[in-house]
Amino acid sequence: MTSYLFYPGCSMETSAKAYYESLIAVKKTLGLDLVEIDDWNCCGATEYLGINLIPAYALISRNLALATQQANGSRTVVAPCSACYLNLAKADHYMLERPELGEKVNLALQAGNLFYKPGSLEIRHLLDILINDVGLEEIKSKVKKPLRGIKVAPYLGCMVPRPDYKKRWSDHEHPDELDRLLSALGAEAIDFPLKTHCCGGHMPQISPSTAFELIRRLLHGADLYEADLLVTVCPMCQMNLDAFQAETNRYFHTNYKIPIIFFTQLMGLAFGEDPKELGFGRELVSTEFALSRIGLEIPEPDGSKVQPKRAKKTGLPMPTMPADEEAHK
Amino acid sequence: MTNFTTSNGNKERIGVYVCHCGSNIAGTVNVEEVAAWVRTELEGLGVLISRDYKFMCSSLGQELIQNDIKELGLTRIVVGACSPHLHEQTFRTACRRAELNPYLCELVSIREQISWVHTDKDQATEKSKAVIAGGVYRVVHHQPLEPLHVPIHPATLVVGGGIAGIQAALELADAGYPVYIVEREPSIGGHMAQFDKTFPTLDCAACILTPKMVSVGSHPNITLLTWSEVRQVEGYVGNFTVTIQKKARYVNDEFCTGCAICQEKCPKKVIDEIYEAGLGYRKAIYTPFPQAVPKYPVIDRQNCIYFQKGTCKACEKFCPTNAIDFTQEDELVTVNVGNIILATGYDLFDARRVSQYGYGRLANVFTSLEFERLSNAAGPTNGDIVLRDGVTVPKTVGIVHCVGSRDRNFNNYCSVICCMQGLKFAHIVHERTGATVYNFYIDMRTAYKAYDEFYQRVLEEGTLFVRGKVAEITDAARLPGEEGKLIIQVEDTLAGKQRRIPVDMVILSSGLEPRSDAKDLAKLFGISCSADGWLIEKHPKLDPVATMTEGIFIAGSVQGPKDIPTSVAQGAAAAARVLGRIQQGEIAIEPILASVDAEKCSGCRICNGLCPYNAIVFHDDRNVTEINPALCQGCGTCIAACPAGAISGTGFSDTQILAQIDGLLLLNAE
Amino acid sequence: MSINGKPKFAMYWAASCGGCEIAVLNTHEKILDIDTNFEVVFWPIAMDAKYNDVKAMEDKSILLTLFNGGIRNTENEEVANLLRRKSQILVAFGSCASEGCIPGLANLSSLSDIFNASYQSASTVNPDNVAPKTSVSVPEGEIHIPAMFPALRPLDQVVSVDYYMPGCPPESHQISRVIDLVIKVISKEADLPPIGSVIGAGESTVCDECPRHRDVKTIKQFVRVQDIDKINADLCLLEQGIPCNGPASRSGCGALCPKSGAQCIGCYGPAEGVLDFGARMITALASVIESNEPSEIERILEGIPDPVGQFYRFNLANSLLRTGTAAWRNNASLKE
Amino acid sequence: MSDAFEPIIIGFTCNWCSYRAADLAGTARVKYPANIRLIRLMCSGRIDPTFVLKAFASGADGVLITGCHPGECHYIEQNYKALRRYLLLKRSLTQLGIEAGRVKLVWASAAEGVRLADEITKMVEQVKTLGPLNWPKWEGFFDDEIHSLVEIPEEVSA
Repeated sequence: MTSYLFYPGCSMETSAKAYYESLIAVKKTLGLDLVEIDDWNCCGATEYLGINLIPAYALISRNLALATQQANGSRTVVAPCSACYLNLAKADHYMLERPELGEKVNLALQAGNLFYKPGSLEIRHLLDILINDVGLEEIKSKVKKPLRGIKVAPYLGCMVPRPDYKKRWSDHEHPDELDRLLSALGAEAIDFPLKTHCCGGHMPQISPSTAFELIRRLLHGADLYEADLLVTVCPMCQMNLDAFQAETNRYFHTNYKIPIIFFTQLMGLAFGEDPKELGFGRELVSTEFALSRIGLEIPEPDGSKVQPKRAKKTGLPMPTMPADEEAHK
Repeated sequence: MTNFTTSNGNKERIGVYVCHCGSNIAGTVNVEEVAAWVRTELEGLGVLISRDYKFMCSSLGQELIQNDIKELGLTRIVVGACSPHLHEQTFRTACRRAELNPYLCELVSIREQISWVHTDKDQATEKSKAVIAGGVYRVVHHQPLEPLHVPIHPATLVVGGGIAGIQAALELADAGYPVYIVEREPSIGGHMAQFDKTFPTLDCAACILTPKMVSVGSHPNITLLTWSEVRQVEGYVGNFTVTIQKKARYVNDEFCTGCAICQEKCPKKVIDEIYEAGLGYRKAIYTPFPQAVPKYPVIDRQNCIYFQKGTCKACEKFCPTNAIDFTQEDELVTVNVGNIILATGYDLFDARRVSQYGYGRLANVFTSLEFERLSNAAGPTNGDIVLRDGVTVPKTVGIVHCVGSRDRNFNNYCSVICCMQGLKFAHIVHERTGATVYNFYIDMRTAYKAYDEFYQRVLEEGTLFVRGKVAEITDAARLPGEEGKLIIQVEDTLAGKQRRIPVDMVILSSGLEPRSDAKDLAKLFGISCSADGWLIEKHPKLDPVATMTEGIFIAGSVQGPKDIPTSVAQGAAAAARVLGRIQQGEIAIEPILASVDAEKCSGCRICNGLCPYNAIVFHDDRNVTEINPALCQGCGTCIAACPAGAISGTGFSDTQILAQIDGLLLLNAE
Repeated sequence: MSINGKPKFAMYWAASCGGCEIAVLNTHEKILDIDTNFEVVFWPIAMDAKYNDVKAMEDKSILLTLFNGGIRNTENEEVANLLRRKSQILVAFGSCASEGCIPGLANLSSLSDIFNASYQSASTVNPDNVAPKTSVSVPEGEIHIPAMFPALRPLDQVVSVDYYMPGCPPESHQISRVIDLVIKVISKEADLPPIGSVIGAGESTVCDECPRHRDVKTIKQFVRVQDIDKINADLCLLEQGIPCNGPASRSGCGALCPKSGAQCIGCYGPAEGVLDFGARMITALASVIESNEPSEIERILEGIPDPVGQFYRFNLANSLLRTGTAAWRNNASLKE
Repeated sequence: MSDAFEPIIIGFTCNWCSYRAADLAGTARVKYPANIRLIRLMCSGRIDPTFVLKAFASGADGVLITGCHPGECHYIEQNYKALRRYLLLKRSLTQLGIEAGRVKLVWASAAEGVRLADEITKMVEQVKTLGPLNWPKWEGFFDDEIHSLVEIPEEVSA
């Protein structure tokens, strides 16, 4: 039972309730002790750092200061939301790299007699903990209902793999962590080339047309590879792709219907939890049809859509990738 | 207090010469004042004559020294001039001509290390006095020495059977001297054997390479050790003893006729990662390519069914001359050679490291070596240029230059050959498929003979050149017409806009990298390699094929990225240097050696582990250490380490250095 | 020659601990040979002769003088000059006279530090803060005591020395051999070795006489003898990580310490022709450290917390530097 | 001569790289202070701590030890021994009161003339701040100064 300092972030209570509920369900099964940092505050999401640097970093590192005070033997702060994870990681990284910034922030924190020594905490995303600490073998052993039959587009978004200060992810453009998790759950992860492309972030408020184009590309990519649903690790990505899917369809006269859910919801399903407790139904684009496919044989594609040339077994051999080379050894 | 009377009781008779070097020295150092100061201040040491002269290295300058030696019976000479690396030999020869042992002469640098690097005239003059005083204090303790004459063994070892190694071996063998070639792969030929055409002449690589390979294979003076690796090198210039591991081929080369029936009958097919660059297959028993030299196949133990499961033996059954011999063992062969030429070539940059180009993930992204095999008539597709599915002929092809080169994330240097290679591919694709060809480059480097003309020709053939570094290659279609294609995202710096160019096939013109085991190779042969792994030449401009270690030469892309003509030229150059050595018959080595005084040595063995050349030997019976003068390279580490002060060294003895320190600090003694 | 025809013998002790005197006594019956062959004219510890008696002698009248102890104050220097004038053969007897030995370690401190430590520190009850003065007037008259030099010097830095006998103290079997030699010289059966040479010691270093087995050295750590629970009886101590000065210390003592499981600390001084003992040990130990990584080498070197104590315990005063900067940079006390 | 303190630095170079770097600095006319005086040895492994102690004892204010970069030694690995000796020697010197800044080890390849010149300039500046070491010339150090303070009383010298 390893325990972590848990930073939930605001969206877990509002727009990403499904993420929170499914995380609670999954947490029990995997034996993760997530001790919430008491009196944590908003992390400034993607906007505040762009508006006013020192107050933004002070706001963020207040959470880190609280976490160090409350250290329950663990030095790791877990953030499920990509934006919170990146902001916490940025605060820790730049306070260390630019001592004068660190001093100013700590000066601000003194008002609440708090202090944060940069580098004293490890800041990691939930997916990183599941893959590297819990481990795929452990997750696979907990799967009761393998999700055979559905094709899932794994979508990581841009904040988790980049800038990746501590070099935790396998690649900065095409990381395979989420793919491996999905196949551990029995689902088929499509080879989704846009897995780390931008979802628009806060663009829907500033310039909707730009946001719609970015969202259309992701939906088109998922639809092209016949994904039944798209799985994400970040409340902001989920909201953009789900909430603005209808408007994007109106804007481009398309009719994509791709459910956008959190990877923890799928994990809950695979662990045999009741969909109600996993936040299913909260999404705007219904997952009802997609979920019904779990367990069915995959029908032969009717070929209506243009199939991308997949490498058939015949023809010239593909070069082996480093991951497979390890498997060979 | 070091007293200055030397072994023969009276003072030495010293001549000091301060050179003007035109104005190079005299411009910043008051040479007359220095000469005068030496005459008065250092007279007590035995300085009889102290001159300053315009050009000491000129014949007149040398005659000055010779005459003084004869007339004044000088026993020591100190010259304040340029650098020992330049004219030490000149002044030593002058001394020898005047029957004074050349090692009793000391050249003190007052140009490179004073006049050229200091501006204040007074300081420069003061420092010149001090540095010459250091030289005089030192030279008093010099001992007459004779250079060691070491016979040169006429045989030569060439490591690496690529085009550079082949050229060197042929030059030496044709000159009548024995050559050993050691090649790691089953056949010589190196990377060039994999190519289809060569730029700029579009010669077929095999057509111009195989004749040289055949003459190597049949040359009476060349012993070919393929499927072998050097395990140990001992000795020094003129007398290297090299231990080579000949891996078992499991084919008896007396009986094998090279008919290749065994390769047909062998049931086990494996991807050929080396020769076919992972694009083609070979059998468990194989020769890399039909024109292999030597023609005898080898059995790859990891994949041979007999060696893995103990069954099959198809090759043995069908071999007409039963040349197959599963009982063969690896063999250690020792050869004695006088010189060694390293020509072990390069590794291709691993394009998988550039994840945004998608090699290894996107099927139709190929590397340059893969395309060489694709376009080669003896290749997996018999020369048909097709996509990864082995069927479809591409309509549009994108060729990306500078993959992994001129890139801070990977290799800073330019790999010299990727531009011309990219142009060659463009021509071949155009000629064979009529496809539209895009070349993405940042600078078109076509520097050598007939290279730029080739570039003009490829331009006129209608190749579309986009000047810009490719940002990403993706199969995520975004605009209509992009489905099912590879989209090349690039900023066209000439058109000044971002472009998304859909193509069917991408060829990555990857750069060259040092061999992954370059550092071990350098350690094995006792030479040094740069941080990233290219072997270091004696002088980048004036001595590119020699190394700092006497008797070891380098040729080809082991020294740095280069094209075939330069590799061939370097192969021949290295051979010429070796021939020069062999002709001399012997070589004079600087007599800088260490030796142990058996009386003083207590057998503490502190020094025993300090010599990388194994020159330090411990005699258990006499409890005393001894240094083998033949192996000692004169680094002096053991001299400095000996706790009992029992090891002394010629040329750089303790007394000489300590005296030099006194001399250097003389001026500040008052 | 003395009245009874026997050559004169003298022994004096300057800045030393007296151990050399006891070592002479330690030659057991050999002491009698001295008595039979020599007339002891001046030996402060053994007999009651005064400086004036020595001053009254003719120059060069003493055949053999064994002078132990370094020159620390003006009296030592005075007597050294006196005995040089009066003696034919002046032997720097023992490590103090030859290279400064333990008293020489005081060269690391300045006079003011030494006086503070002796007179003002907790080790002395000195309520009215008396400071040493070279002369003081008392009712009876003016009293003088010798002045301290800023640093201790071995004998040969003050007067010319004929022979050196290393060792702290010199081993008794070596003293006996020297005495026999001098006796033979008197009876013309042998002649003196060249002036300035070292007598009563070997040509090589302690390892030559050490019975322990030695192999190629690869040192991973330095430890103290007491940190090793079981010392290998016949393996070289250095190879067990114990910083032994044997390799650089002159032979002659018969490797007494290494034989009994303790590292050699170098009391027989440097080998023949060596300028700086410490430098030889620094390069010997450092060269065989098995690491090329600076931080790891530093960690291994932590095993030698006191380099000067380890490398210059006996010969700081005779090393190239001879002192620490503290010794002469602020020797204010001499000025007042 | 300006009265500002001009330190004397003794520099030990290795024949294969740092000496050639000094030559290269010359041919490239790269300027650096004249306070340093170089000694050429075959390898940094030849540097005996005795040389460094001798330099300080004979009047040097600083000593700069240079050699090939680790892994690039002409004799393969002898510069590592120079590194080991330097680290132990430095500890001994600091204990003898010689400031750490007076002795330094710098790696310079044959191509790094400019870098060597910078290192020399940095070393000279650093020793300037430390001021003169002026280790005593022991000959005569004890003669006059002491005697003048103490007159030898009659009865001792009679």
